[in-house]
Amino acid sequence: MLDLFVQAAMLGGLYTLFALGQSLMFGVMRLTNTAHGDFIVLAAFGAVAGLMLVGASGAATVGVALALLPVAFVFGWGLQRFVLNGTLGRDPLPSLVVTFGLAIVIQNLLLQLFSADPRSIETGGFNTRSLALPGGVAVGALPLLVLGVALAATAALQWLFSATALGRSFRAVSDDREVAELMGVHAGKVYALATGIAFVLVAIAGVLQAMRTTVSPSDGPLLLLFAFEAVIIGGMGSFWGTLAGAMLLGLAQQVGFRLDPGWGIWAGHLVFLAVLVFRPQGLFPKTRG
Amino acid sequence: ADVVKIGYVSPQTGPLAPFGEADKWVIEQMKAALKDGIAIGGKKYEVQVLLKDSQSSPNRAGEVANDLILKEKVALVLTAGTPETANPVSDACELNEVPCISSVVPWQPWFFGRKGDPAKGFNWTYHVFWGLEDVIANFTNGWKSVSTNKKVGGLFPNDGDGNAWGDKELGFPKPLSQMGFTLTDPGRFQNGTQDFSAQIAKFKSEGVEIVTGVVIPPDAKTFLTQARQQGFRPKVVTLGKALLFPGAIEALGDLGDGLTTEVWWSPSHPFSSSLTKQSARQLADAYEAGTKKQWTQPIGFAHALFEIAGNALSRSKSLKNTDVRDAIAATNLQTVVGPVKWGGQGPFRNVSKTPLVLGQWVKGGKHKYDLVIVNNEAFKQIPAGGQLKPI
Amino acid sequence: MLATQGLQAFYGDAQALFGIDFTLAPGEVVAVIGANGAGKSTFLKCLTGLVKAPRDAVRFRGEGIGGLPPGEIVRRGVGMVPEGRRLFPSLSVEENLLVGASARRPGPWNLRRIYQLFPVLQEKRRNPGTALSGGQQQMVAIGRALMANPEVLLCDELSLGLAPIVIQEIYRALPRLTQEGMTVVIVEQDVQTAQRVSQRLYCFQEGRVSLAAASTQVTREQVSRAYFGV
Amino acid sequence: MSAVPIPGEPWAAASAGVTVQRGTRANQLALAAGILLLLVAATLPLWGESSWMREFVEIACYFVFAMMWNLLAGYGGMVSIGQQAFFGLGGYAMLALGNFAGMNPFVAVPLGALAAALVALPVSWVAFRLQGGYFAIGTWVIAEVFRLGIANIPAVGGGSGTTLTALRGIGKSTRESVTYWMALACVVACIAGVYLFLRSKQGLALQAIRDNEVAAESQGIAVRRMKLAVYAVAALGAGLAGALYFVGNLRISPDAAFSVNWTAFAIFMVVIGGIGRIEGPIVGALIFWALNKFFSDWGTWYLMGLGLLAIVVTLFFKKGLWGYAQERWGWSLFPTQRRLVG
Amino acid sequence: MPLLALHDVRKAYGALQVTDGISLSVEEGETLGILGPNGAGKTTLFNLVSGDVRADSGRVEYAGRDVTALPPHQRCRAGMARSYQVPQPFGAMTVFENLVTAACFGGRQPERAAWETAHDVLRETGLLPHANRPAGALTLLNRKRLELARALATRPRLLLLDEIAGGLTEHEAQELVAELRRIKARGVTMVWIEHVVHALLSLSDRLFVIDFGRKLAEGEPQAVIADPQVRRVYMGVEA
Ligand SMILES: Nc1ncnc2c1ncn2[C@@H]1O[C@H](COP(=O)(O)OP(=O)(O)OP(=O)(O)O)[C@@H](O)[C@H]1O
Ligand SMILES: Nc1ncnc2c1ncn2[C@@H]1O[C@H](COP(=O)(O)OP(=O)(O)OP(=O)(O)O)[C@@H](O)[C@H]1O
Ligand SMILES: [Mg+2]
Ligand SMILES: [Mg+2]
Repeated sequence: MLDLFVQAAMLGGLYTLFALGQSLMFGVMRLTNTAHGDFIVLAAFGAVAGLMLVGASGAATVGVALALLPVAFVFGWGLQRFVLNGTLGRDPLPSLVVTFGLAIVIQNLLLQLFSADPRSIETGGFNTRSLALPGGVAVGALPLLVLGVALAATAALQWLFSATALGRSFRAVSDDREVAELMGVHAGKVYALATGIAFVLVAIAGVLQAMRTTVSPSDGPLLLLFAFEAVIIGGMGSFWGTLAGAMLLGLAQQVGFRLDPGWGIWAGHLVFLAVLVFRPQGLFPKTRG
Repeated sequence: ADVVKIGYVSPQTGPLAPFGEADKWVIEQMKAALKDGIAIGGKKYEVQVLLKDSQSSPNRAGEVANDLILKEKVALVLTAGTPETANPVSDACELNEVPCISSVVPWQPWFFGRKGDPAKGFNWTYHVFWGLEDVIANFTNGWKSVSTNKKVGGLFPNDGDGNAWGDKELGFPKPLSQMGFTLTDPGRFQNGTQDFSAQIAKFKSEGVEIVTGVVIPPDAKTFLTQARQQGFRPKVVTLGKALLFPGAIEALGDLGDGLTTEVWWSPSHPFSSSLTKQSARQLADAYEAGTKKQWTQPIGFAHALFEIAGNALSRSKSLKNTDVRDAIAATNLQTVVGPVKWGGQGPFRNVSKTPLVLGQWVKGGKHKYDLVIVNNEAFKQIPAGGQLKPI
Repeated sequence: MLATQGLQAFYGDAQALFGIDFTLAPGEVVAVIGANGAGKSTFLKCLTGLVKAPRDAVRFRGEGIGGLPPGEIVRRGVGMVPEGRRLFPSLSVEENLLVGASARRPGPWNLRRIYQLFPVLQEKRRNPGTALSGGQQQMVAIGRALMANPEVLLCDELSLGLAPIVIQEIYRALPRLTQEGMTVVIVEQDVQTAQRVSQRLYCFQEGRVSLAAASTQVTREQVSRAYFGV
Repeated sequence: MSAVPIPGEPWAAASAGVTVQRGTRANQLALAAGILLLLVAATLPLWGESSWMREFVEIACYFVFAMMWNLLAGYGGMVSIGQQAFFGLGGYAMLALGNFAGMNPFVAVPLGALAAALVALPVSWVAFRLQGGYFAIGTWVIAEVFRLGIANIPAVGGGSGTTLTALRGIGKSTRESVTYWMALACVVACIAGVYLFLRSKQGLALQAIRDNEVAAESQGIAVRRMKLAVYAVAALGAGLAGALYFVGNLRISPDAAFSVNWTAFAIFMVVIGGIGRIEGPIVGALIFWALNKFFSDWGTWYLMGLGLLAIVVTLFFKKGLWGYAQERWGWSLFPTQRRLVG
Repeated sequence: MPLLALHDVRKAYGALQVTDGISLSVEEGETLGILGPNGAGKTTLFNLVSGDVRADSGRVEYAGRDVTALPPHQRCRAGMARSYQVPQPFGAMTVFENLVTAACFGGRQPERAAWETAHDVLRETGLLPHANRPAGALTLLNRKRLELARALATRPRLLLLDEIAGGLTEHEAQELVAELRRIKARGVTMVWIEHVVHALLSLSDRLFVIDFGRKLAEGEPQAVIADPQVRRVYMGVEA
């Protein structure tokens, strides 16, 4: 029982990381980014490629991961500025199509460059280290790190978007771009900044994913769905909600897996649909009025 | 000159791509070997090989097979690499009445997965590979050679292979219990599962010491890592599919050491090609020299498929479908994967079995890990390179 | 201080403005009137960069600002209350107002003063903008524009949908604004109100200026002729 | 609502004989050409090669599916990424009827489509709680639920899928011709059905809903029922495409049948051709077919090109290639608008 | 029997009681003007009548039937039409098609008859020159005009108008009142929310003033306008 909850929290932490970037782009910018999972995979391959260049070692992994963050930021910034900005609007279709297209491009580009072999990032044994809890439960050090990073990232984002001028101008732009510009907010830059931040999270998620398991070019869509589910279960515009959504998804899957491994992910989907039916606004939507 | 076309379908891209990785190289080699053409019914034909990518998708596999048959009008189709590719291609051939030779799928998923009727067999499709009975025999032979509590945990995904391996009648459960092993099977899981703690918890509570199954490489890594994290350390891990390819083992890092898997072909197999006369060792060396990559098991089978095709075509009376089919059915050939001969009753009318042994990945010299044959009880001619060591 | 010369504007191929000459002196209130579709809103949009105009057709303090991005124009001191309010629905009232201050121009206007001007907004400061009544939304829109401390405030159809008491209050606030040195352009349908609160008056007709005069001097006939053509 | 009488009298029409233009010369010519083409096409099995028929069947499946997606998203405003749910269900229903009930697979095709439409009714109850991007992703998850559900049913082969054995007794050329004619009939029925529907009063309601749901409801349109009808019809069409596809392909597996790629390709076709117009999927399907025919051997590069093409068209030709042509030259083969003349 | 009757209708958004027990009735053929400060709950009242928003409690009766639970489209088909304060056109359809839609569905007419209705309404409301333009390209005021036109095209028995005179020039407002008078003359019942008081006065048979979701005053227009309470909360001193 304890093991169930511990493992659910670990899985939830991972899904939180997958979901935060999505929450930012989807929940706040209304951008349906169907390439999200593929960007995570791309980031992971970025780290893999980096390690191929400098040679694998524990220190190199940390170094490459840190170096990847600014690269991801610039990448996201540019992507939004030069591609995605052209797709925004009331109609979800353009962003959907463009990101779908990007997903296909990324998957096949990675396949071309790296072949379909699964890759992973060497952690120098860190990924198999664990802490023994009372009751015979062991907690992996890496999942614990993932959970910690997820909590920190959630807190940071929530603060950024609800308590700072940046967050405010950001939401203003997503509501009515023209008027926001009239107020002196530079919409294009605000979006680019947000996507840059989202991509930093994507990079973190990608690196940790590749440490934890293997990544291969076709992994993206699965990661995407989990991310979306966490975001929607949690409710729009609230990052704590996303965290809670990810935890709930993790728990639902864990319970499902234990009943029968074939139905674990299915159970997660069902919880997601149930939330939609009974609370379409999500569990913790940003309180409005 | 007249041209005879041979179609070849395999997963070049997608998650199953390692299975098709060697095909391009093999086909290049074949082009050279067959550059003088083949005489069919007393007439010389130039040989053209058309390689199509199934993209690891059964849909796509069926589509390209149909293209090959209807548009390119190939004389026969070859296909290899998991039920996801071989089954739809075989089905398309059966329906369009074009001969087909398939491989790299244990014969049960190939035959029963296609809803074959053992009483009738198939008319157009022929298969060359081993079966689950062989893999079970090899795995258990290996396990018996180390001391364990004989408690086995099974990881069978919900795909063509997993369903066959885990099948109550045809798969692992029955023979294992007959041999005194207890199997813990938590159930079919989806490929790409992010989390195996449910299985690990179950294995731990059942005191499992041997883990087996047939999983895709990423899942193997996820499972092994989480098992280590959660303090589960089985003595033997013998997995099909996931551990076939050196790339996958390297991706496992230190966890790759000591894992065991089935070996269907290796450089130490005492066979040689009827076409190029290369021994298995020479073939593998040529591959490594040509591609700068470590050898993989599908090389031998891709090569053998062409051996069979070439041999059958040269014996065929004409290019008529039925003649080619009859020639295939009458094959009796020593290939680089062993002797190939169809015949017999039931499924065996369409299935020719090849030998199978057990291998273990050990830290190597030239390559990061080498696959060493550790149990050859099932086929003594293949020399063993060592003893199975518990992890 | 703000002037246009021969300003033309287009929506795609359709021309909406045909050579508008317009001037604005510091501290005045100028009203723009005209039948609907005459081009009043388009004119204001040209002044704030929402509709593209040639650089030198619009001059603010001697510099050409036509076609600059709207944000740049606000930063130079031209603010606008857009037609139809257009609040940010996912922001609270207070956040709506704060976004108005994004241009970061120094000046007397801040949250406290806006709430003094429209006390009802303080009560609803945590409500999202969309959950306000039409009139309340208009107040937020005005407050939001003031938060930028503009030198020139452009108001499109300020009184639309407001209760008479609120309109009076808003127009009573105008002189206060101008006393503090703000210059105001209002687009107004109600000619009498326009005449009363403004010093000068432009009447638009089908994209052209059909009348420009001091508000106190125009007669009813002049206005109705300017409205509908001779 | 018969309890409340409608006042007819105060609103008696003052004008009679209002002229409304609904078609153009070009579109009548196109119609004639289309019928001619259809006649030629119908005789293809008598003189054509079997590979042509097969190719047509394949592209017909893609096309019907894309057309239905266009109806749903382009006209109904419901952008779904989950239409593969009905594609797969149509295929599986056809297979079950053929393999287990011993039905002739060709008869099972329309029944499979019907089954998909029936499933759409309860599914809509969940899906319609969502809008915009939520709807898109929600429908995807629903499709995944079906995929995982079917993957756990051993009778249809679980995750590894199964083979349509019912066709094994039918001769090759009969099978090919019948499949071809069915595909042709589906394409024609699909185009004609959608066109006539959009020209009708109901088409007007559909466009109104797309533009503004609240206002549509208050103008007397039963929004929910209309959306449900469109959703069910789109599911029917998707199911039809699925059933037809797997009759041609024989082998079905959950991953193939419920692959998101179906919807992805439909989106590409519709977007490249032009969304919200009947010509869109037609043009898109032709382009898709041509690209597939000439470039698909390029594997990853081909797919990357396809992805880039979709991106470029979305960014630079927002209304698709046909939409561009329509704006530029006023082309319209299937006009649905009503222009008041005089 | 009144055509429309509200019985103690209540609606709250969170803690805010927007409609706080309103009862009112409108006779067939009557024109009721509704006044009230911004945020008083006038639009909300319309939403409750048209069915866009469900009341928390209370009853709405129309033509002798309880319609409280009826969805908006059925109320419209029964002859209730409304215009929105914030125009809600079908933006991608032409103005003509907007009206045809309303006539077809709200007015339950066959297509051809709907064309004629639409044409008549276009002429009557002066939108004829814009007939074939997409509704989304209209100016704000023309959109408001379209709101009225679309409501008329459903051939309503009860017309609910939410601020349609705002932003009109004096002359335009006069034209509008004249048009509404013609409609009224045909026996159509109207409820009109308006801040342009003189326009409202020139047409209404009765005024109803709302403040904080409650009735503040009701009765003969001139008397209501002269009511000191109404002057204080709504008109201000000068009016
Ligand atoms: N976005 C647009 N696209 C195309 N034409 C437009 C657009 N906006 C306005 N127009 C046209 O430009 C002309 C001027 O419109 P504008 O909105 O400036 O008028 P206005 O004087 O503000 O009218 P109103 O009093 O109705 O607000 C009109 O003929 C209008 O149809
Ligand atoms: N969806 C909503 N959620 C929360 N509060 C709302 C909502 N809609 C309206 N309100 C509140 O209800 C009150 C009444 O709004 P309503 O729109 O009915 O006012 P009104 O009388 O029409 O005002 P106006 O004359 O300005 O249009 C306002 O205080 C508003 O803030
Ligand atoms: Mg205007
Ligand atoms: Mg209102």
